Amino acid sequence: MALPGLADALALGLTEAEYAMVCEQHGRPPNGVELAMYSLLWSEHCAYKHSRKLLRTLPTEGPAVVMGPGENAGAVDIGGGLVCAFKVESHNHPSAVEPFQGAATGVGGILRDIFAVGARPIAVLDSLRFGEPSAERSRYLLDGAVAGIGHYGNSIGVPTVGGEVYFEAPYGQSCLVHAMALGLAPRQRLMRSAAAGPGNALVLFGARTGRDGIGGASVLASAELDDGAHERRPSVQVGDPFEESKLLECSLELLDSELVVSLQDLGAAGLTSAAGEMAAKGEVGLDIDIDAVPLREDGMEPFEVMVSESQERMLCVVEPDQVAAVIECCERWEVNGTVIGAVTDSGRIRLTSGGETVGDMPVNALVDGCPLYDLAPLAPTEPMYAAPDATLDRACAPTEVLLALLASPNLASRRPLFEQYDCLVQSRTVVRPGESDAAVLLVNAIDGSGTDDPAVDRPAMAVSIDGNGRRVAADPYWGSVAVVVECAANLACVGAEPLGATDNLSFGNPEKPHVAWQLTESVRGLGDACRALSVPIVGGNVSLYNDGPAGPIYPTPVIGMVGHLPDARRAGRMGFARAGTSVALVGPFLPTLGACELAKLWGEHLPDGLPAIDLDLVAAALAAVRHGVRSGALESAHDVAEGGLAVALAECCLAGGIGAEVELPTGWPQPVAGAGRGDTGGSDSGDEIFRALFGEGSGGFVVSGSPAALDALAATTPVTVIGTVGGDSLTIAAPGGRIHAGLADLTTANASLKALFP
Amino acid sequence: MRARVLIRPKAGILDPQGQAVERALPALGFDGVEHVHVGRLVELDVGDAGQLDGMCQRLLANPLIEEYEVQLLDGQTGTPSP
Amino acid sequence: MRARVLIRPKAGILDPQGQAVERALPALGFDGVEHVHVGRLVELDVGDAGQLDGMCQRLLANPLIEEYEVQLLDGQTGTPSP
Amino acid sequence: MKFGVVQFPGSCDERDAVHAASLVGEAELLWHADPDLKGSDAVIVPGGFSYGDYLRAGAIARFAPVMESVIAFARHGGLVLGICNGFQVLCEARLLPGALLPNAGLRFVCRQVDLEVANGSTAFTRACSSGGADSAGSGAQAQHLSIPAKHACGRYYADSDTLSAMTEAGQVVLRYAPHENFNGSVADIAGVCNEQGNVFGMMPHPEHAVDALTGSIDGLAIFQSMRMAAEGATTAAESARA
Ligand SMILES: Nc1ncnc2c1ncn2[C@@H]1O[C@H](COP(=O)(O)OP(=O)(O)O)[C@@H](O)[C@H]1O
Ligand SMILES: [Mg+2]
Repeated sequence: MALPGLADALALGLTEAEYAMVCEQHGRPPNGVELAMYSLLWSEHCAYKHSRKLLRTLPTEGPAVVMGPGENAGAVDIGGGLVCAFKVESHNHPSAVEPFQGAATGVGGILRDIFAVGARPIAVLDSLRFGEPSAERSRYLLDGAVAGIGHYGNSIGVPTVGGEVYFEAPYGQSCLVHAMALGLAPRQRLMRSAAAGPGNALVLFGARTGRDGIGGASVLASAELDDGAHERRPSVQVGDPFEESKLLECSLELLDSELVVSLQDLGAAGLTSAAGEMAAKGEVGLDIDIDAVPLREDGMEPFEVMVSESQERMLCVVEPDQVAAVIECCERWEVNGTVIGAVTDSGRIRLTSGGETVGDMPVNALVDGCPLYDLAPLAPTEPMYAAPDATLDRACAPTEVLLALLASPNLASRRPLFEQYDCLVQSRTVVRPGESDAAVLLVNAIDGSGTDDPAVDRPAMAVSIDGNGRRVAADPYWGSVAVVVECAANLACVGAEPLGATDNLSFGNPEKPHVAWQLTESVRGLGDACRALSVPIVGGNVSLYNDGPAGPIYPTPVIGMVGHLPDARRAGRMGFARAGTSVALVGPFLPTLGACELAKLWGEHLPDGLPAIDLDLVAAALAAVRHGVRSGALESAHDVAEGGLAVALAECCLAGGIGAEVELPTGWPQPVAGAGRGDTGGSDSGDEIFRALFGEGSGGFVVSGSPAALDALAATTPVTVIGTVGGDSLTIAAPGGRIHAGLADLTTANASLKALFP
Repeated sequence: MRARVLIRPKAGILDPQGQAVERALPALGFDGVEHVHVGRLVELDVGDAGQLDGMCQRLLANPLIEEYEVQLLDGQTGTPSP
Repeated sequence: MRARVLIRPKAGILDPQGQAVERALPALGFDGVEHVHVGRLVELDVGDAGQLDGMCQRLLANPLIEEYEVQLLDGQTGTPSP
Repeated sequence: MKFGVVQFPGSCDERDAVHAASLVGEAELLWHADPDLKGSDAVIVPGGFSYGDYLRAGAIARFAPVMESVIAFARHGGLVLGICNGFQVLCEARLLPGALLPNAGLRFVCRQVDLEVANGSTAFTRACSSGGADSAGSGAQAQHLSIPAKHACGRYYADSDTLSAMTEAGQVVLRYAPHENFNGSVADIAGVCNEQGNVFGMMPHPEHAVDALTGSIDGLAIFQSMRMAAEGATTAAESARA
């Protein structure tokens, strides 16, 4: 093959300047294999060239943090000698092409990140964004993605315990599929990925390598092989959860037996990225014999082997006298294990094939040579997004509005989706999907800590994943703050104290000034909120260039937060529990109509900004609710989120299977200061009743309990007793309007998504 | 007219089912088996055979990862669906 | 020798996959489709074609719920299952 | 009393089964490639996706070396419980009549289901009425168990002759309560035993229902029943020997 040049580099996604830098750092123009590898490691996906500087501003330290960003997954200490590792990642582009396999391999990928650090995965969560379900394509993507997540998670025996789904027109052409996973490990099993020890062997184990995901690099194929071979370079990767389940057990057994020096999964950019990262982190070199890599297909070229994204593979570094034991462990699990190279002190990655050197690159240039770019943010002066189509008449009365909201795609019950996920395997799920705002998972004796004794405290983990692109689109800074607040609120509702968070940033093209502005403001908001609530970010992922023909997606930061509960027997539920208990609205909740779900149904434009959030007041409310739940004083707790107070009350009724009678006090809610900010089209006084019932904002909770318990909360956060649990209908009397609906009607309205899964 | 559609994983696409079967057969005493692929079989009565390709493209197969082959079974008709 | 095994649900056993396809087709504008059945297709290279029936009986099909048909892909046609 | 829990590549619920069984006796994993049952008094073939459920659920697992021993153990009257994938494996191995087909709705479904104990005198259900489960109703009525089910391939099928023979012989052990049969199983069947009554398969997961904190404890009765049966059998054998 002729030496590739600038044209090839451009075809592979490098810029002219980047290609020049590659040539300079490499010392000569790279050959085909080398160029393929540079182009991958210098891509946005691997090099984070448009986001790394921003990510550095996020808080990453905290008392519980054991491993921060930079490893395959972050980890926090949960006591008892155990750590919890977790991470969220997106698989947006593959899912838009083939939703089932895209989502399935997304789950497979995030699980590998968890067991690569030595943790046994205990839960998966998913966060999905599609266009409106009225479009056939959205339904197809939704159906495929949900089935794919279920297929992978169910088959591998990790429960899928939570998630979120939103439908918004800007995701119509670029859907988002995020998967989060968490796992537990005894602290001493925690593993890093830095290669070490020149002379040690490099062992590749797991599935054979095929031509998966080579698509983009196929410009490098040698001409004579290219006839017909193009067809054989599928861009769709097929997940094999069975292979991964063996890989998982094999990896953990290798770690338990202390047979490996370091471990790394193969994800995007396959062997190139895995080897590059391991070498760079360990400041060593690697010699790789490409011919040793077990192949699924004949006639693969060296560059194909190096860039293949075949799933279900891992790479580890092993001391020479342990190699036999490692291979034996692989055989026991019916997993291929092959020595493909060795660690060197050369600081270079050297590739051989057919007895010849086919690539030789300085690790520094390959992994860290890519320039990092500054963004050029510019706030837009015109609305970036079209107003949604109106689906609800403004003349509808409050009861009708409530039913319409409960039936709207963003608020309808997710049961038809999550019933396709095994949420129970591993027997640790205390709070199942639909029962509360966060999932609660027991830490059991089998994990090396905890207890199975029902009579004593049962420590548990709580986890939630959240994002609200529409609100972030309205105000990238405060919308992102609100995402962190909501996630923390969800943990508070089950009584958990946050230990750390992971974030995924899905945005449009960062080279566009308005997208750069969204990204910059959003990361600033995430950072400020995490600092204010003392939640360090220990890992995450960035997905840029999510643009459709109609423009960028809504800016979508997604936060996954993990917390700890000393005793799962006290885990909070959102459903009203007992007739006669009092209902209260708790926290510094000040609703507005801007960017709320009702405004969407009315077809309103997004407002230009959302009201500020007082994070100190929010933190006090979170602590009060958390304490109320943990102490057993509160019988239910639920945060006020999409759909506002009325929807939150309805959800408490539905989850508890019992009604409530509520009366909102006159004078509530207070007028919004600085009118216009965050409100829809000025303050039409006719809108006040809708603002009270359906307006949205951060920091509000609906709780139930005894009057004394509610009183006790009032010492640290605002508490307004608004009603009583009981009956089989929900009544909300408010100055200027009234809602009355039977539980059966609420249930029917809320079940509207069933129709999407015939 | 009775038609049969054979749907199989495209060449180069991972076929975990085929792999699993291939690995299982020797243990049952069946040796020398290779290149096992598992796919789907759809049999149906169509009024207009010209529609079959469209059906495969849009519903029966996933052209991104599967290839299909249509066979017309002259003279035969299907057994009724229960 | 290349062989193909067609495996289909036995007559009389509910075939929800076939029904789902039958229901979905009209919505895509394909009319007049009936008696749809969805089964499995296994294709493999065997050294000894005499082993195929045993493979089907023991592994590839479950004779309780499925019937199978073996086709040798050398111009020979298949043998229906018992 | 010792339970052996089979572990195939791709099993998922084997640790849960070990934990559940260990609440009523000893429990140990049995590796698929090793035919040694390690002196188990009862064998559990657990849930999950053995060999990925590729081809047909349970089709490949039934040929694992350990299964030859399990089959022999069953033929000699040993107690064998198959849960979900284990039920599928036992049907494929012909230790149980019938087969499990894809759910009528074609989707994987995970939900808590209400089961009726149709035969409460088997070796697997005799504790259901004796207060092991807190849902025990009045003596005359069918006992109910609240247990989670989660599968994509749980539609029980047997031809009508087999079915009437089974019903006659009391082999239909568990049924989905009215409106609970989400997978389309014939005659609402959720669990069946063989003619001899020593092999039992059920689609719902009793091993996930042994801790009030994670949902219910109704599944415990299945394991308690097995213990009672195993100990009864030992006692009978001992007295016969004496
Ligand atoms: N948005 C983010 N916030 C915090 N950390 C991030 C973010 N994006 C990426 N990271 C960190 O950067 C490192 C590289 O990420 P990535 O390339 O996605 O890893 P992997 O290939 O293992 O999935 C990881 O440690 C990841 O946690
Ligand atoms: Mg990784």
